[in-house]
Amino acid sequence: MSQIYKREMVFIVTGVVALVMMLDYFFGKNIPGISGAGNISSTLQTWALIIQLMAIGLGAINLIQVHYRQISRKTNMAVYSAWFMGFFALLLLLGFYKLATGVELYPYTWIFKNVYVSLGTTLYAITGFYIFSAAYRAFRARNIDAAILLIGGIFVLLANAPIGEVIWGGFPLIGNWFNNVGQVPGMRTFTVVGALGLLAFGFRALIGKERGFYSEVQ
Amino acid sequence: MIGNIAVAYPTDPLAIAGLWIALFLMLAIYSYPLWKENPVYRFAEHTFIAAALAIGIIVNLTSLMNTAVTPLMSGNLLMIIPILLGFCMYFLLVPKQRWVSRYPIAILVGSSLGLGIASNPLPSIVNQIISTVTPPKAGTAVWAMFPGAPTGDWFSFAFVAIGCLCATTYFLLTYEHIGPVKPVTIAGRYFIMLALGAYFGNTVLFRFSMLAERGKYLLQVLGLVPL
Amino acid sequence: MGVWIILDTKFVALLLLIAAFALFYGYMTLAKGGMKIKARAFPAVAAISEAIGRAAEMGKPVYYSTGMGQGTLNNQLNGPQTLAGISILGYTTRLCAKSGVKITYFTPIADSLPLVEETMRTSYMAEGKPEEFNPAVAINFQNEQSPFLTASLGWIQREKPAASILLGGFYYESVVLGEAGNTIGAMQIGGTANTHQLPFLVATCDYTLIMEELYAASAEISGNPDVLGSLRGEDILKFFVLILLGLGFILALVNNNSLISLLKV
Amino acid sequence: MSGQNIWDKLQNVDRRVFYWILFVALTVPFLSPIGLPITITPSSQAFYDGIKTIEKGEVVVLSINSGVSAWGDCLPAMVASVHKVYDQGGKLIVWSIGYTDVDITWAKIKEKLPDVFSKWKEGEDYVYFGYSPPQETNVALLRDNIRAIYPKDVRGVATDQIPLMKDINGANKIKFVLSSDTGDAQMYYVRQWKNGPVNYEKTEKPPTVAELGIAMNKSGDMAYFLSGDLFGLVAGSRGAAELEALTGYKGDATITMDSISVSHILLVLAIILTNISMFATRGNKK
Repeated sequence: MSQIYKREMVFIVTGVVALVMMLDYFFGKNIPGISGAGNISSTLQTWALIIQLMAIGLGAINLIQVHYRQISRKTNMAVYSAWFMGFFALLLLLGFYKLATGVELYPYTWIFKNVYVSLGTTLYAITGFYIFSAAYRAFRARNIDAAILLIGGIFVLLANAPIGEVIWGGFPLIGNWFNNVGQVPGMRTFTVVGALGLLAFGFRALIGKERGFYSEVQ
Repeated sequence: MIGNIAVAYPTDPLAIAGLWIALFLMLAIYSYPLWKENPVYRFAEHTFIAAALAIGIIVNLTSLMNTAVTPLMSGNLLMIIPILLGFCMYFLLVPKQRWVSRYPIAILVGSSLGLGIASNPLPSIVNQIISTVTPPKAGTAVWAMFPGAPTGDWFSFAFVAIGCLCATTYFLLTYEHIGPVKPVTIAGRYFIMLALGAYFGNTVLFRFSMLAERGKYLLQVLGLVPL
Repeated sequence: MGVWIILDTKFVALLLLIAAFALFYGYMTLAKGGMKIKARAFPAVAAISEAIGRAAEMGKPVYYSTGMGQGTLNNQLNGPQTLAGISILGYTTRLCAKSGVKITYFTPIADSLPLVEETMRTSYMAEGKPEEFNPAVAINFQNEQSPFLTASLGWIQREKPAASILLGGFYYESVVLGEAGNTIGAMQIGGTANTHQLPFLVATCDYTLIMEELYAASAEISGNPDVLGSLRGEDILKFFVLILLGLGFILALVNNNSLISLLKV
Repeated sequence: MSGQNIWDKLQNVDRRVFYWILFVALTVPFLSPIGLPITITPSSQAFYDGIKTIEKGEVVVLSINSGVSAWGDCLPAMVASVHKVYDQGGKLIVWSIGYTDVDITWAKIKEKLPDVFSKWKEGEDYVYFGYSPPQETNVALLRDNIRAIYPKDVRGVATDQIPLMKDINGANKIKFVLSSDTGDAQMYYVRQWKNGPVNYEKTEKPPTVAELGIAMNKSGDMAYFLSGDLFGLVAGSRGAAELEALTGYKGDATITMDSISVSHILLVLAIILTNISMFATRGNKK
């Protein structure tokens, strides 16, 4: 009996919440109390919003645990984890000061403008390097599939780059046609097949056959 | 020269120091691909993870204050329920009481899955079918292979319709691709490869634009290019 | 709109949704009731046994990874892909145990480790060689993306694996690993449902599983009736889409818009 | 056979050589931008034709769903679009679905448009609400009840006191949504706002959505542009360069195009070379 509220009740709550969302979407304004500001679906969405906002702490605790373990075990990464803890604590204090008083101290602005922005754009762009070296050594037409992919890719590359038009008028014409029409059958089928896959995955999750979400549910 | 709204090079020493430290951090990160993995790279990477997490917490808490705590303080007592559910999430860390955290997750999963399932079929399936079978109107040869085709772009229309037919046949997963269906599925895979080729070309444009901006930043800090 | 239908003009989408749920539920029950539903044969899955044979001949190990997967199992987009990659890992490990080939699994996803260890241990036991499975060697965990990449590249250049298998929720590490395996001449099998990484896997791998094929292949291997049942349901819906597309194309040729106006109800 | 070891040498060239070549190829063109002419693609033209129809006082939402790390690809298009909304006399509501660093991006956009923001008054011509978490449920909530997520703007002024927001609390009063994405948050607006159950009076139409994000979205979203779910698709720095050409305000994207040209040519040569070497070495093995 005691297991009911640990598993079955959870699926019932998930199912009911999902059902309210579907009713709102399809029959929204015709069922009183479902749709519009302040009604059931809006309230549930507000609850979901607040739960998401509070969940950020879980990510923080998990990351701090990982780095604490590095320090306590004195691994070769321990010194970086110590720096992570120190810098994180400093920024959090500056942030709480802003939260409490509404005043953003200059170090807070300076760090975000110069440290966070630079590191973010730099780390995110690092893939450009790997694509270029892989092109030199690995992007080979070893079968018909890869051949079509590379030919299509080259035409789109030379359509996207302004110099393509200077070299030959055909590149923008064919390349832009690939971009506007040529890729549409493949991409459109990914969309349709992906949507059907989501319906199946969602259905299995709603009837409790998808165990990924609740980690421990057997 | 191309007119770009240039921001003047800062005079305040702290701002100039900021520019140079940002450049140092960039070169620290790129020392990994351009040279090899080294302590300076690891230091810069951990700095970013710490800064991103700190921003995340502060911004989420600010939003939480506005949407939940202030309304609760000013009399909207119903707000206590989502806040309590939010705290239940933390029972994930207590193995024996982990089931408590399943209720807030149920609301998150139920609401996002319910919304996704209900709202996906129309734009991602029905509208896609309608668009594929809508004949081109004369004169709208906007992306025609043959610009100015008088009767509308029938070549592209046939290409997309037949392409979708073949590619969807390719994605039949519990039926063998044998007999008359085989050539259709082979053609379907080629349509998919063409799409992945275009996707590859656009991904390269995205990655190189990002890296180009970083190159420009190097020149900007050195004062060779306006900020 | 007819008065008795109280819909906000989305009747066709609702009809499609109800039909989909009915088909999924029907075929899932049939599959559990013993109806034999099989996923079609994928060249990439057949290539796994060929790759293990090659590894045995050359006396070289096998590299296996399920990618970054956003660093956690219960990420809605990547969790299912990582789980699919792990079930195919079980199948691959069993083949390796049978022919005495060493396999090493690389991952930066901490919460997947218990499942991975359990999967690989079961495969070795199924071949009657539990003593050959040493998790300290067979599983290489690094807690972040760049240590994961550095460890993988170092191992690939040192061990020169005969085969490199990249199946799961991949991000930009697909380019790096694809290039590394390719330049040492390893036979590469890739697969993901992240469309943005598919071009790189197709360009660098000999065989690739595309989008839903990854889930179908893992369902076939794990024999999960729920997934196989819902896959058959999806296929029936795809037939329905094919009929609409074919009919619509012919009607468009004769400039008749009746189907389009029907679909816009 | 000397021919064969050239290709082997190409294979064994240290990968860092390629990295240095690429970085130099991307950086040098900024020293003296040439600015080659570019053709306008249909999806950028459609976006421009769309925002040209904004009349005086009509309200547009700019949803910044791309982070600081994607400035190279996303910032120029946002700057050009905000400039055009100002030219048309429109009003602007700005928020973000899921990016905690949106404050820095919005400050950068204002920094890039001094002539606009010296005349525009915050609270009357534009309002900035900032961050909300990255879930589709929040876009559905904003459809009917903006105040549920944004009871006040980033300055702390209550939404009810903001003149621009006097009679606006949902999607029914919005003309366009301009969504700048690295992910697929634009689809949240397509599903929940354009196709969602918005409670409209007869006179109102659901807002239409345009995508201003990264270049990869030109592939992911083209099917939705053709099916009419997106009225415009300005993808990546190339799309932004086209938009800058259309609006006449040359900016960062136009300058970046020269680096794109040089680097793309190098990449195409690289792919051709590695394939020639494959066929060459395969020829010898036979």
